[in-house]
This record gives sequence, structure tokens and C-alpha cells, in this order.
Amino acid sequence: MRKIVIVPRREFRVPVEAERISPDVFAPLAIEEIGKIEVWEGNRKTALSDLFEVSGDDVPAKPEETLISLSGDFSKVKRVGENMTRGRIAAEGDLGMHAGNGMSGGEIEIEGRAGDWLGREMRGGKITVLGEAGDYVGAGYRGESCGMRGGEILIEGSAGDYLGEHLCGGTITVLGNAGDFPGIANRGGVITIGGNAHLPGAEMASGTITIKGRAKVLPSYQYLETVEIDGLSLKKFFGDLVDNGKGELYAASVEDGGA
Amino acid sequence: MAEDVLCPFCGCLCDDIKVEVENDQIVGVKRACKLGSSKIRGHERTKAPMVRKDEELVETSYEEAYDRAAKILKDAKRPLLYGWCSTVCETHKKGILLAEEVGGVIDSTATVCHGPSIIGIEEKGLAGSTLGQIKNRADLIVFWGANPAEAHPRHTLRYSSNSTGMFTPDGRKGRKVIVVDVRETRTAKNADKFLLIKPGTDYEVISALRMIVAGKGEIVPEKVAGVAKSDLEEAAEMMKAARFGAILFGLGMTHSRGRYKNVDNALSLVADLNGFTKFVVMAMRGHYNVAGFGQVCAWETGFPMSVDFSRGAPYFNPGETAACDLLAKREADAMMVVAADPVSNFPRATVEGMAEIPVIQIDPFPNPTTLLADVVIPSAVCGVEAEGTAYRMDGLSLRMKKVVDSPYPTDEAIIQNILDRVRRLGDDN
Amino acid sequence: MIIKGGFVCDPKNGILGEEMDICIECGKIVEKSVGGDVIDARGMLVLPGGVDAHAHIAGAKVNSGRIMRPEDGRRGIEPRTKLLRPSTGYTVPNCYAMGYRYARLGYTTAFEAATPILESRHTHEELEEIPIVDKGALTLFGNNWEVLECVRDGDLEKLAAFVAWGLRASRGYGVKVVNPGGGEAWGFGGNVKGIDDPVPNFGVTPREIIRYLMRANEILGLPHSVHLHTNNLGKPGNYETTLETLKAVEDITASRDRQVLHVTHMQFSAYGGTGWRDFESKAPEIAEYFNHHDQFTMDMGQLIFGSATTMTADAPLEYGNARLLHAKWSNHDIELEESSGVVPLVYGRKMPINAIQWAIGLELALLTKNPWQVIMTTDHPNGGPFVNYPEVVTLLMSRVKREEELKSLHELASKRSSLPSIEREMDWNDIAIVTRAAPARILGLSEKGHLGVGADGDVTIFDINPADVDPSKDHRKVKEALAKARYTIKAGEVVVRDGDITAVPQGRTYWVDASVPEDQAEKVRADLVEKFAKYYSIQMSNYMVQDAYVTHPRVVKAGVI
Amino acid sequence: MAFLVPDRTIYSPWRAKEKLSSSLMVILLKAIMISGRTLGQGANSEAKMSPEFFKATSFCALSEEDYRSLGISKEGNVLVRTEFGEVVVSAKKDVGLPLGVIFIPMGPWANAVVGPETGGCGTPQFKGVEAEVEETKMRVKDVRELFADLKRMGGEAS
Repeated sequence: MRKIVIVPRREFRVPVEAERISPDVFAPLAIEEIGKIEVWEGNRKTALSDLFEVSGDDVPAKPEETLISLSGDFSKVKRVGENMTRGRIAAEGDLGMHAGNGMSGGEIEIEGRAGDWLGREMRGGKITVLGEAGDYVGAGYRGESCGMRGGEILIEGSAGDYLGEHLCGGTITVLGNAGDFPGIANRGGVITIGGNAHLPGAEMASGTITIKGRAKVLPSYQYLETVEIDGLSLKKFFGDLVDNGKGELYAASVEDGGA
Repeated sequence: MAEDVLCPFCGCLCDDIKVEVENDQIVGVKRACKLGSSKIRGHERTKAPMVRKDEELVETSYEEAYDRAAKILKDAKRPLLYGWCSTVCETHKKGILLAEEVGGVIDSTATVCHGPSIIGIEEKGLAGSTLGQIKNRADLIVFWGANPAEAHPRHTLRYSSNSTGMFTPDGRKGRKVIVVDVRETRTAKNADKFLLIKPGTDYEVISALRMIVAGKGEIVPEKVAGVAKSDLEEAAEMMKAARFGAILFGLGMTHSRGRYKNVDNALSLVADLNGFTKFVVMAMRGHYNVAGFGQVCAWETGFPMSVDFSRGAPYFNPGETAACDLLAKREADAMMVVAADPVSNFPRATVEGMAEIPVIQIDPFPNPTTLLADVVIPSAVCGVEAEGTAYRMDGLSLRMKKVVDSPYPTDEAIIQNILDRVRRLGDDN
Repeated sequence: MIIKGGFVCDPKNGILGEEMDICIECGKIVEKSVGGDVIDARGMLVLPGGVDAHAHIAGAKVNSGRIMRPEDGRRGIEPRTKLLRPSTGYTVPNCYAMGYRYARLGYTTAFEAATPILESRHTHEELEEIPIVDKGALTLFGNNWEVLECVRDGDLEKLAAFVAWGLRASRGYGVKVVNPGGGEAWGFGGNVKGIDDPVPNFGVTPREIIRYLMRANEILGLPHSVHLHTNNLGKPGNYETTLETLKAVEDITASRDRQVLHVTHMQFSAYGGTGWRDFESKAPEIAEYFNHHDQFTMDMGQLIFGSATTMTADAPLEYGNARLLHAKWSNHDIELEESSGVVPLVYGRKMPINAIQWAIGLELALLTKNPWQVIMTTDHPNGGPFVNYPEVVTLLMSRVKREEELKSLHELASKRSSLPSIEREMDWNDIAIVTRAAPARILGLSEKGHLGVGADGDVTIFDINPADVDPSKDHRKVKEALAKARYTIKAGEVVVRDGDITAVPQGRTYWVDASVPEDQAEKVRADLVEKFAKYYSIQMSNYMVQDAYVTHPRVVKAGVI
Repeated sequence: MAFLVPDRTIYSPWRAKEKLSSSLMVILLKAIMISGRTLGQGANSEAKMSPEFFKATSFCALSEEDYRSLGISKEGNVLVRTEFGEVVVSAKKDVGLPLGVIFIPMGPWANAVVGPETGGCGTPQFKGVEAEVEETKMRVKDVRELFADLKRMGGEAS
């Protein structure tokens, strides 16, 4: 595996947009050429090497054999791995918004926190976050009717609001809690939340959402039965019936809606 | 006496105000409400341009203020141009051009009022009408999280619950009013039916109503968010029985937990209700021309607010490119505030983000934003001292009048001056 | 300026593909040039600037489309340049993109198809921001209370006076009628079912509204005829309503040398079947009728596969669309005047209905023998965005292209339409008619759509040599050439060179100032004073579009003298 | 969220109604804060440095029962605390408020206790903020004092 290491030269106040940090782009380039790749710091167009130290193996490799290692604070670096199809990106710390936008293959690993819109409109590949993730994980762009369509997102910590909004396919797993409206307006896909969630599956047309903790369930869901899955006793619901949805919602415990 | 003057206060944009003028001074205001009258009569003004020197604001010339403003914007990598609710569309056009020119982000006060409504509309569309349609036809008005008695005092009489029109000759007597709120407001006290809901439960209540409206009420639990199902059934029945219903919603919906999803669901409720009878929905917009900014920004850039020009093409994503996010996340490195007062209206931690960066203020009046500003440029009051276009809460545009002369330049002229200087600085580079 | 040696098609002046020079001075076509630029157009096609007689390009509906569709805004993005403002959007582009894109296609004139009087200020605010092209807006009258009352009272003269007043108030160019009576019925959630279904609360029928407005239009001698969006538009079986409507007005004659009625986006009004299951084309019946009635004209309303944003003053239609497609839905009713709706959708090649609709537009254009009677539109952005005009031109010019397309469509396009059997292929003169000469004639724009002396100096030069290229076979070349004008010249100024915008002048806005006898005007004023006092939510004095909103007017006089 | 405050009685009107009647020791109210427009706030919104604006926006309205429970003296003040900050405002009764809901007019005082998070949609949650309220002898800061700690460096871009 060819490894390329990128380290910010300084702390960023203004966010950096770096959609070209991607194995597909880096693979055929030598280190010096990678340094010339265009990135934006706010409204200033600049070269990657002006903002980051770039080092590592100099010999081009195939994208699938390329690993980009992000070392240092990338919390304000956006759109890393956008549209990537192969290879790996590993962030040692936090990674900014829109990581893995539209990716269709390869892997992104984030050891710290992921910003909002992680894996937006993702089609394939895998994203793993060891820390927390922001809002709109696996969602679609505003106004679109389809978000993530395929691939896998695993968040070991908690995730923010609107997790998997307009989800049309793929798998999202959160080990911690999810915020408000996970799986809202989804049309497929599988969401599993280890902890709690608020109003999951609102306007769900189809798909499966499982809450292993506590959930506030909408009054437009029909309770069906209690089922055993993987040793857990889960209440099974059907909905969202406001839109004649046919989604399945499972929750270990249910917050009293009338309280 | 100036007749049929437009009121530069709230989104009602009343256009029947009489203003008495003697020797170019306003001496009387008739027909306006307390809010409008107060604004037209005038308040203490910022007398002259000021710039901050050694922590103090000191008076200066317009020329120096323009130069300083241009330099701040030109030097910034992510300048935020914010406000625009209390000025005319002609200013908006110039402001958007300036934002393009400096590669900045432009955002309006919608971001702290009905921004979520706009995002809701992006999900569902908006089944609306002009206010006159409600006046002439509506026999049911639902105020949801809205309190016109305090925020839009003439709304009920001119346009909604108490107005009269072609098919509504009996006014309030011929209408039913439902109020949904978390407290019994003055508006709620006058309702035929008041649903007291718990804060942050709008979404659930709307879903329950949608179920009942669709005839699937048997699935809905006996109590939803503190409201008895029988009350919801009664409300749903009133809605379906109406000949023409209108849901008019306020910040109660957009400022509460659920935010744009509350609006999104309300828009769906209205679409559902149209399967049974006629229903429209409208956001009770706050400032007189905050709606106008959304219109201008949409036709100029394709998007109604929170537009980022950093990379030369418009990029829109509230939550990322909205003013509060840019400040709270410490992304913006300079700010220009036009016809708004974010220091009063933003959360404290967001204001702290403003305190770290240079701030330019363009406004007729001193306010808390002045306390944090580095450049202060006083302007004429639109609709009183300057004319131009404004859009009412229903999207109807009207031309604001100039009633008296002003010693101050218009917002539009100020922005043009800054734009000219920014361009000159650009040429030097 | 002189454009030398091009292959010129100027059908209005009988020039059907001749090599000749075109001269422009002071923005107008002249006999002889006195100097200036020389453009070598040898081996290129030279046409008058394109004229779009029906598109939704400005106003509340269009902006609602933008606001509800950020996902459309992310398409078609072009950053700003030293000369240009940024562009966004595909079906609902921002104002700048509209002007630039029209110019790149060689269009120099575009008319907004529908503006309610009350919201015309907004329409003009947007028209002012559309660069380069000349423009105008058609004013909606078909559901206006004053119109309905004049019709009910049988007061034709008062109606004419009101139309004149409404055109002035809106700075509008002509009389647009959309689903007459249906818009008013929608005020309470209803609709009208046909031309003899009475309008609730007003006791008039769509038939009467159409007839009265056409007669008022002719009394005023307006440059354009009534521009009609028929009742029952978009519904299976509606061709009967369409034919019934036309038959109902056969006795009315035009007061000027033009059609007496323009039926717009006919594709949506030429449907057979009793429902969507047996939905079929009735374009041949419509075309046949037109072939025997040259007093009527239409535009295609061609459907383009992919994303569209439907927007129309036919609000009940849009509600039906939204429910059927489970799509976003915006509605906007305008007090005393109109209603309207906006619904985004996607036309699919494999969707039987869409495939048949696609065929219907082409059938109408190809089966109607006289190209002056049927002009090219996509009813932007209802059938699809206007940037697809080169695609439509190639479909009209090439049977090969049509056959290729049909293969990729649902088979019902071939079975439920006559398109596969149509051999006709338009030539460049036909194209010059349906995209230039005829729309200008239909709108009554004497300075547009031709290259005769005195015409506006609006010229398009396409990098295609009609002597070498067979549009039937080389349809790809045709499409490519038409998508990027080699030159677009607007009022004598080169605004596009090699597909790039080179100048951004401000176009003019056409509106019609029609005079009426003072006693009739006074009768109308009295009615309106009462309407504003009782029903409108604004003051009458704040109603009229002020001069500030039309900074480059081109006022066309008409009226009763 | 559990409120564990040593030496204080917590009063949560939704959880333990009976506590109210049994205890006169209520000193801390757990409530939901909402902010919003009022006539007074609106009428003075172009005169924000005026005493009228101060008067119109630097108060907290409570239900009569909550007001009584907190033992607020006549024209007394309360300290409102949330996870985002705290502010002293004068106390008012409002019969329209349900138990456990407090109202502060839109403006700098309300915003002192509203959080900056927008939940990804650009708009902070101005209504429905969990708050603790207690009676206080502290004075209400005026608008200048409220922002006095945000020092300006003066002039040029940093």
C-alpha cells in the first residue's frame, strides 16, 4: 500500500475545501505533484502544499493501493474523499464536514469526530468513525429525494440530528445515541442505533430502523408485536402511516408519547 | 399628508398608512399599529459615521468609513454579509453583487426566524395564497405558534380572523379560529379552540392530526404530547368542515425542537387537507422585507438565503453557510451587518464569534451591534426617507414610499460606494 | 456592421436560403453598412434572432420553483467571471443564466407566458435582471373577478376597457387566459370540467369568458391575440374540449393581420383516452383541424425527458399532478385574479404516458402543414427547459433521429401515436419559421423574426453549412451547432462569439398601452375603486407597476380610437 | 437530565406536583424557556439602547404558581440558568403560561441563555431551552453591561 501523509501547516480559522484529497486523484501523482493540487481556503485558491505538508511514498500506485493518512486537526477541512471510488483515507483526529460526499467505493476511517453531512449521497464503500458524528450522516443534499443509496457507515460514538435523512439504501450503524429524526423520509436502507433516538422514521416509506435503547415513537406508527432479535426484546412498529409508509421500526423501550 | 404609505415594520407591510408631514418633519401617523407608528415617528439616530480607534468609536467621514469597510471585506477570506430584513430589494441586489465581488457569504435574518420554513418548503413546497384570498374566503384560521396580537397587530383585522371580504361578510363571526401554542397568548384567548401543547412537540401533534384527517385516528394514542385525542379530533373535524382554511404559523414552529421538520409536516398536513377542502398555509414573516431578501436572492443566485460565493459560484447549505453557524464555528473572519441587529438577536456564544472579527454596521439606529462594530455607517430609513421595493409575508411586492428627505445616504448608495472601493482595491492587486 | 456571405434564411421576406450579406446600423437592419465590424459568415447559417413566444422565465411562480428546488440549483452551475454573474439551475435557472443561455442558443427575445396583474411588479423585477434578450409578459385575465363580472353583465366595452387598464397596470403585452373559470373555482378547491361548466358564484361559463376576452382583444386591436391555455389541460380525453373550444370561436375574426387565437402548449391539450390506462395521442385530429382553420395558431409544448418543473396558473391541475406523483407541491392563489401551482417532476423514457406525450408534441408540429401555425416551445420549464431547443430542432429535421429516439422509449409511444409513420422532415426555412418568423408574427412583433430593412439587428449565425450538412443524417452536428451560436448579435452588438458571452446589454421590455374611450375607462375605475375598498388587501394607488420597474420599455400603442 | 444541586430543593412542575403543596422550601425551578416577540419589544426594536427597550425585554414571565413557588418578592429578580449561560432578569406573572414554562421576550437577555447550535439547519433553538430559575437579589444588567466583556480590539482586520 502506498502511503501519503498530509499534515496541516497551521491551525485553520477559515475552512478549507479539499475535495481533491482522494485516492483517485492522488494515485497517479508523485508527492510534488500532489502538493500542487488545488484547494480553497475560504475564497482563496491555493495549492495543497501551501496549507499542508505532504510526504510519503513518491511512487504512483493504483488508487486501490493508495492510503491517505490525515495527521493533525482536520476539523475544518471539508469534502475530503468526495466522490472517491477506491483506496483508503485514514484521519487520526477529527475530519470536517462532507467527508465522503458521494463516494462509491473505498474506505474512510476517522478516529476522532466527523463533521456534518458525513457520507452525503454515498453510493458505496465504507466509512468508520470512532468518535461522534455530526448532523445529516448519509443524508441527501437539500431538496433531493434521495440521500445515501449504498455502502456502509459505522459510527462508534453518537450521531447528530437527521441521521440518514432520505436514505434510499445502504447501512448506517450508530453504537451510541442518535439525535432527532433518524431515518426521516427514508425510502429503504437499514439504520441501527445502539442507544436512544427521538422520533425515528418520520415519513418513512420503506426501510428498517432499529433502536436498541429508548425511542420516542410517533403517534402515526402502529404497534405490531414484541420480537426477539439477537437476544434483545424489541417492540415492532409499522409506518410511517401518515404517508402510508411500509417501514419497520424496532425499539427496545418506548418513551410515553402522551406525557 | 402622505397617503397610502407603506409601513416599514412587520411582514404585514400595511399600505394604507397616513403620515402627516410639516416642514419635512413627521408630525403624525394614522392607521398604523403601535409597532409601525413607533418606527415611522422615529427614534434616536446614529448621527455620523464612526470608526473604532483605540477601543472607542470616533466620528469620521463617510469616505473614510467606506474605505475602512472596503478594506475589511477585501482582506477577508470568509466575510459574512448579514441582515437585509429592514431594507429594500434594491439594497439586496447590490449586497448580493458585493458578496460575489468579495467572495463572501450572504445571509439574511431569515436564518434566525423563518429560515426553517424555507428549508421545509424545499422538502414539500408551499400551498399558499395572497393575504386577500384569506380575507375574502377563509372561514377557518389556524394560528400555529403565532401570536399576531403581539407581533403583527393589524393582521387579524386587515387579512385574517377579523377581516371581511366577498365570501366572508360577517368577519370574525363567520369564522372559526384555532390556536395551537405552548402558552395561552392574547391570540389564544380569542380562539374558538385552543390546543395547549408541550414545547417541542409540534411534529408529533401534526402527525397525529394528519392521521386523524386521513381517517386513521384509531392508531393514534389517547394522548399526544399532552393533548387529548378528542381535542385533536375536534380540531381535525373543524379543519375538514371548513370551506377554506388557512394555517398561519409563526416562530413557535421554527424556533422549537424539530424546527424545519415541524414546518415540513405542517405543509404536508395542508396538502392532505386539500384532498377534502381548500386549505392554504403561510409563514407569519417578521420584518417587513425579510421575505424580499429571499425573493431577490433566489432570482439572483438560485437560492433564497445563506449563499456562499467563496468559490465564485453560489453554494447554499444552511447549517454550514448560515450566519449563526459561521460565527459559532468561528469560520467567518469579517462581518458586515446591514439593517439588522445580530448582537441582540443571536445567542450569546454566537455573538462572541462576532466579537473576534472586524464588524461593519450599516443601520439608521444605534443598537447593541453598534457596541461591537468597528465601522458604523448611518443610513436613511427605508420606507420613510428612501423608496424601494418590499415583499409582504405572502410574497406580494409593493413599492415603499419616501415621505421626508434625509441627510443620510440610502443603504443602496452606501453599498455601491463600498462596492466601488472594493473593485478599486481589486484593480490594485 | 456587415455579415458577409452567409446562407440566409429569412422566410418572412421570401429569402429561403440565399448567400447574401446582412447589414446593421444603429441596432437595425439596413440596406447598406457604413462601416464597423465585418463578420465573415461564409459557409454558415444566418437566421434572425430566435423568438420564444411562451416560456416561464420570470415572476412569482418561477421564483417559487427556485425556492422549493435547491436540488435544481446545484445543477448547471457556472462561477462568475469578470463579465458574467454566476449561473445556477437547470429547470429553474437564476435570471442571469436565463439571459446567457438564450443568447448562446441564438435567441434574442423571450416572453414570460403568465403574470397576474397583482404580482406583475415581481415579474418585472425579474425580467429586468434577465440580461441581453428583449422580453415581455402576458397578463392573466381568465379568472379575474372584474372580467367575470363584465362577462356576466354582457358589457363587452367595459371588458375591453378593463383589459386595457390591466395591461397598463401590469405593463403586460397581451391577454393570457388559463383554464378560464377553473382558477376562480380553485379558490374553494374546485375546478370547471368543460367550456360549458358554470363558474361557481359568478354564473358564467368558460366558453363565455373565452369569447368575450377574444372579442375585447380584437376591439382593442392588440398586437397579439388571446393566448389560451385550454380547460381540462393535461387530462386524458381533453382533445374534445380543445376542439370544442376552437369551434366555439370560429366566428370571431381578427382585427389585425394575425391569428385570432393562439392555443399554447398544445401537446398538453391533445390527449385521447378515458383515463391514463388507455391514454393516447389525438394530435392528428388537432392537426387536421388546424389544417382547415388557418385563423388559429399553437405552440408545441414539446416534452423533454429528464427533470422538469411544471408551473402554471392552472392550479387544480398541479394539485392533481402532485398527488399522483407524490411530489412537492406549491400553490399560490392570487386574490380576485388567479391561482397557480408548481410541481417538479421527471419525465421518463420508459414511462408510457411520458413517451406518448413526447410523441404528441412532434406529431402536432409535423402534421400541421403550415409551419406558420405551429411554433416551437417546450413550455419551459413545463415540458422541459428551453436549453433543449436544439434537441427539438433535430427531432423536427430528422426522421432518423426520431426513429433512434423511439427505440429507446416505451413501446406505447409508437403504438398510441402516429409518429412512426410521419415522414416529414423540416428544412432550415421551416425551422426559421417555427423558431423565429412565426413566433414574432404571432406575437405581433413586426421588428422581430426577420432580417428585412427596419427589423431589429438581432441575428444568429450558426457554424453549420446547409450546403454540406444533411440534417436528416447529421443530426448530431446540427444539435451541436445549435447549442452554441457562432455569433449572436443583439441590436447590432455581438453578444455571443463561439458560444461565449461577449457583451451583456440590457434588453427592452415590450408592453402594450391600449387606449379606450374615457367613459368606458371611468366605468371600470368606479368598479375598481369598490373592489379595492372591499376585497383587495392593498390600496388601489399602490397597485399599478411603477415606471421604476420597467427601465427599458418598448411601448406598443393599441386601442380604440 | 437529572438536576443534582446540593442543599437545594428542586421543583419540577411536571414530575412532582405533590411536592409543590407540601413544601415551602422551593427555591429552584426546573423549567422550559421560550423566547418570543411582544408588542413592547417590537415597538422599541429600533431603539434598543433606550430604557423602554430595557424594560420591555429584560424580564422573565412565569406562571402565577411558579412565581409564587419561587418566593419572588415584589418587583423581584430571577436568575435564569441554562447549559449555555445565565442571566438576571426581572420577574413577572403571566396567567397564560402553563406550569414550568417561562417566557423571556426576544432580545439580548433571552439570548444570554440560548445555545448557538443550529442542529444543521442554520437556526438556533430559541424556544424550548431547559432552564433553572431561582429568585435572586442580583441586579439586572443593562444592555451595555451585558456585552461589556466582549472587548473590541479596534479597527483593522485581524
